[in-house]
Amino acid sequence: KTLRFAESQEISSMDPHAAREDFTLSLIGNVYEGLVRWNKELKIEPALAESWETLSDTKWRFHLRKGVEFHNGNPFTADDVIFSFERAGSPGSPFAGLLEPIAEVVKVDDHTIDMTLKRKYALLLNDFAGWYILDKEFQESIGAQKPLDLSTNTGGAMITQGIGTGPFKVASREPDVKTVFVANDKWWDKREHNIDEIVYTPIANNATRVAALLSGEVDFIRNAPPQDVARIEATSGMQIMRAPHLRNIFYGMDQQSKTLPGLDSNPLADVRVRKAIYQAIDIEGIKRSIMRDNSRPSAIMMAPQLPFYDASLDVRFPYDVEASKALLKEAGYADGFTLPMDCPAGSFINDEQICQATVGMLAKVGIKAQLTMHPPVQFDTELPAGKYSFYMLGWAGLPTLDAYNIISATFHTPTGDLGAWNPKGYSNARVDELTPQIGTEYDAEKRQEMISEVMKLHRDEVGKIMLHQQFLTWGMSDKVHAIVPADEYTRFWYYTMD
Amino acid sequence: MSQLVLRLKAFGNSELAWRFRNSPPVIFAAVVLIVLVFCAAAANLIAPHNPFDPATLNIMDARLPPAWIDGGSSTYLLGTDEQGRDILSTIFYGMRVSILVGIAAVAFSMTIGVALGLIAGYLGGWVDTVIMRLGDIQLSFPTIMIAFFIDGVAKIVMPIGMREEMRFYVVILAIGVADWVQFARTVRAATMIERRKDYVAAARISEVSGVRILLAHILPNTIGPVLVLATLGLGVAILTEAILSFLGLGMPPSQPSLGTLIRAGNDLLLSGEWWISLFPGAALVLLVLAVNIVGDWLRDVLNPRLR
Amino acid sequence: MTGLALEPRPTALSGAVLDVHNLRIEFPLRQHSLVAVDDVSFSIGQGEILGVVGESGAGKSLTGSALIGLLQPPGRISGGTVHLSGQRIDDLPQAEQRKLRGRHIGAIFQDPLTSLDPLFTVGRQLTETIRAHHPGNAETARARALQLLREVGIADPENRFSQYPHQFSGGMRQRIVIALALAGEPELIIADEPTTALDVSVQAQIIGLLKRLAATRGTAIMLVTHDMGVIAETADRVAVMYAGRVVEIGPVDEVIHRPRHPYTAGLMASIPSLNRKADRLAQIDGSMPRLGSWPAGCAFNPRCPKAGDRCRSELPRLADAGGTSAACFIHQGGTAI
Amino acid sequence: MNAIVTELPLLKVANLGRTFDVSAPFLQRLVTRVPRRTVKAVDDVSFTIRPGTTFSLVGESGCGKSTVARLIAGLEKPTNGSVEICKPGGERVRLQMVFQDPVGSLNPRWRIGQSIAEPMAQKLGRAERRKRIGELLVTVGLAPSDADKYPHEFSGGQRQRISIARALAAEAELLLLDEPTSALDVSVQAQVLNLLKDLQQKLGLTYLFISHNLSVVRFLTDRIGVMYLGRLVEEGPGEVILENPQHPYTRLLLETVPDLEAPKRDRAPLGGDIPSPLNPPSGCTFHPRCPLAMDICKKERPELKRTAIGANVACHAVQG
Amino acid sequence: MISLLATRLTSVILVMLVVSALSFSIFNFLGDPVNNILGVNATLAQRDELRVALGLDQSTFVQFWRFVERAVVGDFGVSYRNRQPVVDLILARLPATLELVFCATVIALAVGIPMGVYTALKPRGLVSRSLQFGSLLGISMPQFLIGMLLILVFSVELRWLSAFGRGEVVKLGWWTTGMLTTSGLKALIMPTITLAVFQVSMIMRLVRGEMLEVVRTDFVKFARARGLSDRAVYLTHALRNSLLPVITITGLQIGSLIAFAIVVEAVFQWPGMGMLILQAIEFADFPVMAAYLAFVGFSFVTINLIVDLIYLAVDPRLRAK
Ligand SMILES: Nc1ncnc2c1ncn2[C@@H]1O[C@H](COP(=O)(O)OP(=O)(O)OP(=O)(O)O)[C@@H](O)[C@H]1O
Ligand SMILES: Nc1ncnc2c1ncn2[C@@H]1O[C@H](COP(=O)(O)OP(=O)(O)OP(=O)(O)O)[C@@H](O)[C@H]1O
Ligand SMILES: [Mg+2]
Ligand SMILES: [Mg+2]
Repeated sequence: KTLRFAESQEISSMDPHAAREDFTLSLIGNVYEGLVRWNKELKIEPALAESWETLSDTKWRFHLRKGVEFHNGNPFTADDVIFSFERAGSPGSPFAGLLEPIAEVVKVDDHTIDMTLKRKYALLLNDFAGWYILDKEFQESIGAQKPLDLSTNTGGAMITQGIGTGPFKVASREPDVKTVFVANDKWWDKREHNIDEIVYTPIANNATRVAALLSGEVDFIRNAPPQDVARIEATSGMQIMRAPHLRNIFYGMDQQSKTLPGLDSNPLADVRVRKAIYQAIDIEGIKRSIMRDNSRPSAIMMAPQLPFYDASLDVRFPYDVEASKALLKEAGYADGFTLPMDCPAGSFINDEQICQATVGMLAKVGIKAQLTMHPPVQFDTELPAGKYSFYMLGWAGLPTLDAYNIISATFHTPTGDLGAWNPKGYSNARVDELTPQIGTEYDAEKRQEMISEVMKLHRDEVGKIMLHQQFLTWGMSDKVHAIVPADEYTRFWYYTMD
Repeated sequence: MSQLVLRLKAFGNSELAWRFRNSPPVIFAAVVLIVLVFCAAAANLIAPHNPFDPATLNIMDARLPPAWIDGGSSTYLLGTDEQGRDILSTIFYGMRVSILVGIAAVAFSMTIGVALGLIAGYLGGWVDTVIMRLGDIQLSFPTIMIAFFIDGVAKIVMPIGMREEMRFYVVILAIGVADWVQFARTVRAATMIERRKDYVAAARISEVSGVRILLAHILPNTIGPVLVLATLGLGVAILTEAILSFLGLGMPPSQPSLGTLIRAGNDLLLSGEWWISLFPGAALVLLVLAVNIVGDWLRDVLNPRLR
Repeated sequence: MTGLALEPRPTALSGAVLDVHNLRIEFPLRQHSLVAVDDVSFSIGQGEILGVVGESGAGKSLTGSALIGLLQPPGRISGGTVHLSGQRIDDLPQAEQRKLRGRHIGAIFQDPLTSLDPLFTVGRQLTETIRAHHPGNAETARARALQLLREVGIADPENRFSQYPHQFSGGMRQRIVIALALAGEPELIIADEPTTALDVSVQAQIIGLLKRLAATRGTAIMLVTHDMGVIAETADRVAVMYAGRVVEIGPVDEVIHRPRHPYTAGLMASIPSLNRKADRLAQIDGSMPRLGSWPAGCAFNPRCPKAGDRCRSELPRLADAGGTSAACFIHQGGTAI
Repeated sequence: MNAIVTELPLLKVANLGRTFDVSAPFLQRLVTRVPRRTVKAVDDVSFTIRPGTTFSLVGESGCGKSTVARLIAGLEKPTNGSVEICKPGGERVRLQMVFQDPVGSLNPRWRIGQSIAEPMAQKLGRAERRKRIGELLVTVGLAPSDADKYPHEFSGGQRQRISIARALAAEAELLLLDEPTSALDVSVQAQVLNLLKDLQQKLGLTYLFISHNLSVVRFLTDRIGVMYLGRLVEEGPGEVILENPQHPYTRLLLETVPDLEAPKRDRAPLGGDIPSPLNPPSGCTFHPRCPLAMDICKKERPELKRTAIGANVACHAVQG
Repeated sequence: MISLLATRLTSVILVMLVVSALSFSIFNFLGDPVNNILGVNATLAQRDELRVALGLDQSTFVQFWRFVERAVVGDFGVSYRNRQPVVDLILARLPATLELVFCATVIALAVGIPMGVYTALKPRGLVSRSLQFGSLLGISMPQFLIGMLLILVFSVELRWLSAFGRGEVVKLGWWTTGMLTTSGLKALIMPTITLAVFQVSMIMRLVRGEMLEVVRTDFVKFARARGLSDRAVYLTHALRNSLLPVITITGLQIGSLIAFAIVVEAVFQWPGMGMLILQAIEFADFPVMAAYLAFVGFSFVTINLIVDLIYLAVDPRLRAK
């Protein structure tokens, strides 16, 4: 059976250590495997490692799966793991940061390794799910011992090929045109899927992509735009599979600067103003009109699908224009103020429309938002550089799938690598204190407590103005039986087709 | 005053007016054009809503179909878009932006092109060479590339809060810069012919200054084809703005042009909310078509070589 | 061939190559139509050169164009007849008229620089014209073309055959144009100002060539020009046109030296002489009225020193004036004043 | 002859030369290594014009007549020689030019009143100016009310009159007339020629008259200069040159003119075409077409020499 | 000939230098590619390291100079986005665009010229008038609208044609062609039409305008006076003279089709040069952008050269030395 699949992005490389970006990792995750993997329920399960144990807080032992073969027939051994560790952790590799907590990896025997950590680290397994193992011998044979170095015109051998242990093999690849995967008959795991071939085509234009699905040229598109969901569902032989996505959309704010551009004060530093903005936003209206019900208004920046989610905290301040006006008045902004607002164009579902709608809603309480739309590449450059005062952002906690990723990147006061996506933003000493502990605490109960505390603080102080959790709306032929995980990964080994 | 009346009368009797009266399609196009321009110019007076005032929008009114379709509301004759803006009003306002951008861009490129063309044609020599090579280089940058460039530069150079307001000028600049070459070439060619004419020599013998010769003598005699080019260029400029919008480089959503509206509507082509893209699209095609028909006719009528 | 029968006749004058009778050319305009040429009659015999002179805009070229059926639309013949070798040609359908062109009537236009297609060799243009009129293969056409080039006095025709128009000088180009006009061996050639664009020294060559053609081939030539000197040297008879009409026609000596019509007389007197230094030139005041604003009566009356009331109301027709024919009342019973 | 010596010339042209650079653009020359190419449009031309007289330049197309006029008018800068225009007191002489093309010499977008007013002194008031325009129009045989019309409303002859009015508006004493009648019908030509003659008599104007029509020249001129390929080949009083041409080129020129009075005469067509001014023949530039050509003509350029009958001739075959 | 080539070569180099210098001067304004390469979770140290490795920390002038130095030996660097040598990337995309532009141009010429001739010779007929109106419509419709409407009708509703891509392609050396397979040809239809609509209209109008003028010239009148058939007069003499400006404009158009194709390629997911530059801009993929712009400059000059050569072949006046 052939599954024809289209999505707006393109796989950036067949080299699993060359790009740390979810779409690519999601697709080539069908070719390569890590020591562990996420299952249907987004729980960690053994993959190339059969089992593991902690010898001490900072020393882990992994028992590797026996009898696993790479696509080229080479056996999978501890040498491959060590090779992959050195390769992905080498300077210049995007994965160097991910493997940074590991001090060294030692081969115990062909199918056992020991890992020494630099410090206690609670999310090692989560991270390992996105670190794929390569065949040492193959990589050496094609001269790709290092992830591609962009500054020199060398390497590049893995643009169109790749050898892993996963359920699918790379059959052919023309970048930006077509990539074909075929099923790996010798896969170590029990084959649940019945797909022989996957043909992936990138189609950037939304309308064209939907047209391709509707015309039957492709069987499956990830991310059917919300406006086309109804049409796809109404088309016979087509279906939409819907699931909540881990990503929460919110407005981030400059809460540190003394003044905002064009003002002689910084209203956003005042929690009452932040709350006023929050309450001025008609999130249900956005959900209905713009998201067409494909969203869930959220109050904390954690999707229910993540571990340690605390439903009791997920309660929004109500939409209330009057309350909002009252808050503004109380804060001394009865006449409102002008607010520079920056949004990415095309990074999140209907980002532009949501921002526009927000401008209208803020206008009703007297805040004149001046909206600028940015191409994502510019947005992603300027935002961390602290150039924006009020901006839209979304965060999912990928690929760690843990609150720690969210908190450390977007809650922590910006210091070095912590709080990188919270420039000039929310700052709370208690949060800063708890963050490293959340990263190292192995005990589940204690983690739950700390995470809940941080989430509550952040919610009550309106660290961000939360909007909603996006839904995944995958459009497909009703012959396809897919699973739609909240992390948006396409795990084809669970798919079947009629 | 009576002078004006006389002139108007003279115009009424002129060949141009006669040929105009005898070309029904052109009359039709001109009427359409006048109506469209009027709707655009008087948008804030005749549009039932003001889509540029965000405070008046209600998201609960979003995506209403045209009034004559089930679910439509008579408040919104042609329906509403995703933000709850009245399509009809948005078209009026958008047309105003499109026409303004078009006219300003053409005026910009015309001014630059005419000035450079005059200088190149009159002075000749290395000045001419430099200007014309500049034109060649300019031509090897497609309009869209130039737009990307100017857009990129503007985003950095402008203070953050100003960017969206300056967008209007950026778009004009991007379209205008790309188009000066054809004006320059036309004017240069005409200037090279005119400057050899004896009336210029006569003026020089009478010790008239070079600047005055250029502006008072040569310019009026080269402007005819320029005006025709400008009319036709207007259509192109409006379309270019629409294409830039499609690529995300046009007018911002807060000041939508017809192009911006179509781009937004483009994503809704499949979803059944056809009115959001169809009406602005039809308005755009109608506008450009009318401009082109009139421009085309002017070109045929004013071309001395065809008479 | 003096005097012309001016009364309408059912058949063409026997022996005349071209016979034009009461030709009228109109431009239909908005409401009314403009008559640009009216009541023009003349004939040309074999080997005869008829000079046509007159002020710019008098209708000389239009008459020529009408004869070869190349009036620029919307201009059209709206009256009169044209007979070529006894056969009426003005009412022929387009396709038939095309067959006449080149084969029976040749044409030479004023500007030799623009009469030739710049993109084709003169040889190609010659052979294509020859083959349009005479069946034959490329070889014979080429031989004929070379012969024609020789005939019009182009040296080294073999080499010149494959050159492009821009490689020739003005005079040579005009000779090639004449060769092209001769390619179909027409009985009549209409030469519309063939020397105006040329220098005096080259002009003499072209005039010589035309004269030789008329003499040796018996071709009838209608020579349109501004230049009285050229007419005096070349033509046998001359027709003087003014405001769309022939005002005087007759043998060249008569017209030049004893003009009957006041316009012709004024025209002759206003030509400065090379041999005598005059103190003042006789001048006709004013200028020819523009098309569409012709005065009532004789079109020349506002400028005519002898004009009388009758001239302002009634249109004089061409009539015998003793030696020439003139359209003037003075010569029709002296009733002018 | 004495008169010439005693009366100072109004215009003095000495060894005037003008070369035009017609070579390819610099870059292309550099790559193809073609040398510069120049045209000697005017070469070593000298003559003088006394006030109140007419000097005519005749010659075939392209021989440099207009260039001489343009050099005198200051529209071109001479490469050699000089142009002196001055009155006895050294005061500058105002000059104006009337051009061949009646269509191109008036700005089609200007009312003719505007065109006429352009060279007038700036200090004139509005009303004064209008009055003067009216007078000038009357002088050239038009009506004052014509000032508000546009050029296209006039015929060719009328336009030439307007050009003359414009020239007079500058109170010019020297008029450069570059083929002012060659685009006109003979009947209109007579009007313009008569006007020019009248004006000269009335206002004492000085003319440089350019024409290729010898009959016209004869009507108007006092002295004639015959040009061939940029050089003056014969110069002298009009009667002398026309009655008794010395230079073979002048003779040929006179012979080829079609003449009303002597029709059907056998004209000996001039052999060969006009040589290209880009590479003119060596020595005497006329030698390839000259019936009297000798060996020396190919090598040596003849100088302008005074002949017995009062003309200056540049020819080896003509005895001084 | 040689001189023409030599002059052109110098202008190629000049244009390419100026174009790339200009492009380098604005790169910094587009955004930082490092984010895209490393992803959101990268550490600050990693970012800085990569920036240094790519030379992005250097001044614009130094970056430009390094680009020129390497470009001289044919090394245009590696694409940040595709991680592939830029030259390979351009070579891989070139065939798609060229085939598209080729087809559109052929159609434009094959349809536009006869239409132009017809409307010029019979300006008042009903057919002519409808053709002229159609041509105006053709230049009044934004391309993306035409493209989407075509997709809507022929892909979604009728399911006849593919909405995206080139279909099956055949490899001939480094060239890939879609013109040898049925699906490839079918895939060409809609993008070609979308691209050609404007071109057809433009060529038609151009030919018409030129023809109208040429048929009034003396040599056409004289050709008719010579007794040539209408066919010879109009289709040989008049048309050939009308085509001179058409050649120039077509040349220029082919050049800017690469640019216009951006829109068509985006709509139809056509893997050509337009898509390439669009993606490069979205990714801040500087090496691709620099090389692409230099390439566009180069192709413009090359096309101009070809146009000049055709001119030389067609117009003998230019051959005179
Ligand atoms: N296509 C046309 N439409 C309107 N009027 C025309 C047209 N062609 C010629 N005429 C007019 O017809 C009249 C006669 O023109 P024609 O060309 O025959 O003059 P001509 O005697 O040959 O003058 P010239 O000596 O200047 O060539 C002129 O007044 C001219 O303006
Ligand atoms: N600006 C210029 N650039 C190059 N060559 C020129 C220029 N002006 C004149 N020439 C050349 O100089 C020569 C003389 O030209 P000029 O116009 O003076 O001739 P002319 O005697 O007035 O001819 P005509 O009788 O045709 O007006 C010609 O060969 C001409 O090509
Ligand atoms: Mg004529
Ligand atoms: Mg001259």
